[in-house]
Amino acid sequence: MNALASVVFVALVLLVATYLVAVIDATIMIRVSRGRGYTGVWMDPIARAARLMMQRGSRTERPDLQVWFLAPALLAGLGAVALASIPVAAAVHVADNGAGIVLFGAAMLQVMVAVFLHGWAANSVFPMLGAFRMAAAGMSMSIPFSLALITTALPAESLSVGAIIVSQEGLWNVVRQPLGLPVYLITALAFSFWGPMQLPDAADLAGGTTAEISGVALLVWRVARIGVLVALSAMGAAAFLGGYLGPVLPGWLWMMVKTAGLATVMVWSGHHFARMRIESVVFLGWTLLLPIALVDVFLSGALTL
Amino acid sequence: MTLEAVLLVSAALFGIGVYGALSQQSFVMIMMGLELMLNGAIVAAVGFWWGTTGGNPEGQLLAIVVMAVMAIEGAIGFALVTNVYRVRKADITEKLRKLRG
Amino acid sequence: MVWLPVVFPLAGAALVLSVRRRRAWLGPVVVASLLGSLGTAALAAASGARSSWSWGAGIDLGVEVAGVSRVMVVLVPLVAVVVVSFAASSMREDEALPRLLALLAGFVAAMELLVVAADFLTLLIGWELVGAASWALIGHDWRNAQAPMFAKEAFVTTRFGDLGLYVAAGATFASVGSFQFADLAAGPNDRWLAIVAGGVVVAAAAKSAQLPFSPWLFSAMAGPTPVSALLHSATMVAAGGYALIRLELILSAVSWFGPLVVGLGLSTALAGGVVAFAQSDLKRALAGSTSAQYGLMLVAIGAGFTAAGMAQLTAHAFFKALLFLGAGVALHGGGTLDLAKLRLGSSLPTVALLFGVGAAGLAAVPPLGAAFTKEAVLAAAFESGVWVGSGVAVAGLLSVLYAARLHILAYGRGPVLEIEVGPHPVEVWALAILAAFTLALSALWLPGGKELVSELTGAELPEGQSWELAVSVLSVVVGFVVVWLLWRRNLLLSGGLPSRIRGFLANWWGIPDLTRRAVVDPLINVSNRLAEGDGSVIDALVRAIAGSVVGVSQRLRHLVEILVDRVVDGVGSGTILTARGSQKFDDGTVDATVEAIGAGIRFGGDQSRRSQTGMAHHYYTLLVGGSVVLFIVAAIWR
Amino acid sequence: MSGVIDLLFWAFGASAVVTGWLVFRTDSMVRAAYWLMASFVAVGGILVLLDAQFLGLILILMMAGEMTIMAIFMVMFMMNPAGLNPMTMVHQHRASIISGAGAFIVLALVALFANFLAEPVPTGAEPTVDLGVELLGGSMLVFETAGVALLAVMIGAVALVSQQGRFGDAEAGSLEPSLETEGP
Repeated sequence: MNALASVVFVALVLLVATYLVAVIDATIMIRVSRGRGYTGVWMDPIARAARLMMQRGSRTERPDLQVWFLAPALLAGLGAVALASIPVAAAVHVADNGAGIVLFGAAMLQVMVAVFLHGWAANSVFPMLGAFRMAAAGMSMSIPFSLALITTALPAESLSVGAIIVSQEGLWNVVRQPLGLPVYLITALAFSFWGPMQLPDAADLAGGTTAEISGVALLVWRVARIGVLVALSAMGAAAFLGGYLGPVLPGWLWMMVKTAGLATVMVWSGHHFARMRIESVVFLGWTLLLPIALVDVFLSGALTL
Repeated sequence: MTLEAVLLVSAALFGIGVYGALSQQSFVMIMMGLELMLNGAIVAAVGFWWGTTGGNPEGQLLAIVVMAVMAIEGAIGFALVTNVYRVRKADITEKLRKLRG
Repeated sequence: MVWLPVVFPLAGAALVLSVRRRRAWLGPVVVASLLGSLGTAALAAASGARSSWSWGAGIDLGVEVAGVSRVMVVLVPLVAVVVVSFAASSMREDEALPRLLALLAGFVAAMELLVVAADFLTLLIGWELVGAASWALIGHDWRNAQAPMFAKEAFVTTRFGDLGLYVAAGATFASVGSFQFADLAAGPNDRWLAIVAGGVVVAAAAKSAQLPFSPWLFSAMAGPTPVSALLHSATMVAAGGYALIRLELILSAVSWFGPLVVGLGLSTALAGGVVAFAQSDLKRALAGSTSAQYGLMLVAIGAGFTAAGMAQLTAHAFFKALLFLGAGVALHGGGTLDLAKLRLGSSLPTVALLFGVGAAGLAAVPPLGAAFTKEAVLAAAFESGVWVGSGVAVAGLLSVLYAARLHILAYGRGPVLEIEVGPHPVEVWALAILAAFTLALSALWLPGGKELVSELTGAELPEGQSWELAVSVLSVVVGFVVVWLLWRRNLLLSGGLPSRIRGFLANWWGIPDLTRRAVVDPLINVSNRLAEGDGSVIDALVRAIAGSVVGVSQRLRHLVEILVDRVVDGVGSGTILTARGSQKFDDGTVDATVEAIGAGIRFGGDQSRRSQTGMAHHYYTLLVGGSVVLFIVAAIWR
Repeated sequence: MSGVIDLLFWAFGASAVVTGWLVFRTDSMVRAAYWLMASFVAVGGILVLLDAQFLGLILILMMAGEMTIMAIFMVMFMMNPAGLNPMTMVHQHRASIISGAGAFIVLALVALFANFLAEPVPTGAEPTVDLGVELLGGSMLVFETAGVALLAVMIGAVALVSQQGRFGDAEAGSLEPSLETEGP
């Protein structure tokens, strides 16, 4: 694909998917709370976005303005880069040559940087605490996350996401590496700071890194966060659920269905589980997920041999 | 993009790293200078691999070794800085002059 | 196949640690793993096999069971099974029993690796693992502050010798481009081979506790008794002798190799014999005898008769393990290792009898197998020269003396004591099995024994003369008579020596003190000085120079003043004007010159001191400047 | 296509150098850490252009974690909670500039005037696959050695910073009698 087309393509996919996830979120929210004031599931995200766009931006004392404004854009860009490494249908991809899965991992680890900078730049207490939380959670989760992902490359004998999908022709990785998907999903929650691991932007910190922003900046930040979630779900679908492989329906539809399924699971977890404490996240990452991920690597390696 | 250009970038990074390592007072900033030097070394190593070895993977291996050195430098550096700070309450080089003659 | 004797004990060690809570399983698990090692070793020895594993380009880890290693690969687990059973029983109260057993199993695994090694790299790996495991075992009782210190001492001493093996491995690689023994054997006989020989001899001397490294064995006594038994009989200490036996064929091409090994061995055999005779601590006396016995083996090896050395090593393994286990029983029963307070013969008659078998082996009383091997060593020594032979005969006499003394003092008749902790039946059985092996070796005297030894070791035994046998028997008789005489006069403990001399001899002829004074203290001093800051040394130098110059100049001025005064007085007051003039000259010129020199030097010193800022960034700047200059010089030079 | 690659290379190269320079020109420790990361990301881009996709991406991946740790350390050691207050901590500035420039000039002269072999990576090669085969094949020993060295470093670092040793407080007896270490 040529450059301009791929940029437009990724942006379009991201926009549509973000909208859909917001709808899912709203649906569940309504199911859970039966709240009043909703303008209907399909209209709600747009209404919320419109409200945010009309808000006035807020300002703290001597923030690092460039970083503060650019961090949401960086987060959105990272979501797009991550999405670009995943084929949506056979041979339809933007940047999956050679080492696509490493590109995805690099983008996701940079998410940690984006969130840290976003919290740090505000020069305010709560955002700073949120930033430190992201660093702690990200550092503890990054190794199990990378291990769970890289394990899917073992049967494919390639680091390209396309090859990983093709290698699942006979058997999906979710069956072949039963430990992989749970570890991946839990760590993915930390990287999209969603649900029980919504620590940097948590309510107990009055919104954490988003405590001091409003208006368009907040809108971009929220959209970008959903974008990261979409990228993580899409990678989960590609690496563990066979991506675009499936009978009857066209490939891209399968990919969408699987991605939406994983996204629903993660969104659902946010409404049904309590938020974890940061200590438990760190503990979980280092003492439980890391050993499980290592076992996953060894078992899958042995199976591949 | 020629080998000379790659090596020039590498030399520039190395030079800046040297400047940083020598001019900074804080231990952590000195470590940043060292990392920048290693950064230049990686560029040079991969550049040589790309331009002069005909694709022999041992060139890339050298870059991986440099990365390992970087990680080692980071880990041991931070451990030493922490320990020095705890024992001597020193965080800049001027406070650590035990070897002065 | 060849790897299995190594793998079994390793697996046993891992298994022991994983079932550490079920204490009843610990002993059986380890013993089973060692039996597995023994069985596979026997199979490997019967079939003879080799194998190798490619580690990287040009670096292969080779293992081989052939020649002498066929005997050794079986001997190690055989002794280890018995000793470890004893350990599992006698240390059953020890909280850290799982660690001890796991380490013992690992120790055996490392030794097996060393034994089957067919190249220097594998040998080094085994060698290092043996050293590390022995460190951990000696320091087993780490809550006792002394044990880690002794472990460190033993480790550092042997470690120093290990460097020799590194040099040897490096020289081998430099010479023939691989680490294989076979390649070295086929390689040229040049100075590289001489370096290899030197390195191997240093390493072997350190491991086998030969002079001047012998005292580390005393430190090793801090470990539990079964550890000592294993360490002295078939593992750690045996490694040195074994390495020499294994490499003798290759290294004997170096002209000084044989004489050097003979000299080392003979001097250690004589010195160690005296130490063993003078010691009043049971385990330390045994340690001295170990050095002496390995010295005898080295004599045989240096004389070119590896078969005699190997036979002696085998016989020694059985009776020395037996003696150490007996010492362990004595420690448990009598609560002490002080030879003045033991005499457990009447209290523990069975153990006393079994210990007696071991002591007889140590004394080489015919018709035991130990006497046969001692005979072979003696013959080998006489082959190498009359003086060497006579020395070995004297060493043999010494061994009779200390063996008989030890038995009488430790397990002689004495008052019947209340034994606090009697030996468990398993322990007595362990002793009995070792005694049985010692006795069984007597079969070597039968016709065909010689051929058997030659066939097993793949080397010839020396042709013994009948008068040599007579010399041996005579020395045994003389030894017993002397001991009996000393015993009658109640001089056996002191050996008839004044206590100061005895203390000196018993402490390895003062070698530990000498080492401390000549090596350790200066090293620590230098390190302390360096730690105080190199500045103080350099400063002192600079200050001393400046100070002395100032001093000299003041002296000079004083002298000049006196001289001038006298002249002035002598000439009289009429020349006061002249005198004043000259004094002015003295003050103005001579003084000024002298002081200027002093000040100049002091200034130089101060200036040079300024470069010693103690701050890293200044040094780094100099470093960068220096590298740039070097680089430019190199570029121009090209 | 090569025009685009050239353009990208110069963009990456310039940003690597400029951000590297900014590391020491900024007055905040956190900014310095992330400028350094930006420099590494640019170098990662250069490596990708040089056909070493895996190395470039793994460099970016590694640095995200390492620089975050560095930023946190900076904030901790500078007693400057957000690392936002301006500060300059520089010594022997002129000598450093001369050293850095000297190092650059020498290396640049080497780069421009030395004769190197010209054997580029053949087209159609798969560097990532080659690297994988090399790491777990011919150069396994090197790779393993690096791994073991890292393990040793981890243990050593933990031993260095652990507050409690087996025999009690790790700092016991290690404190200086006085903090003034001025010599004569």
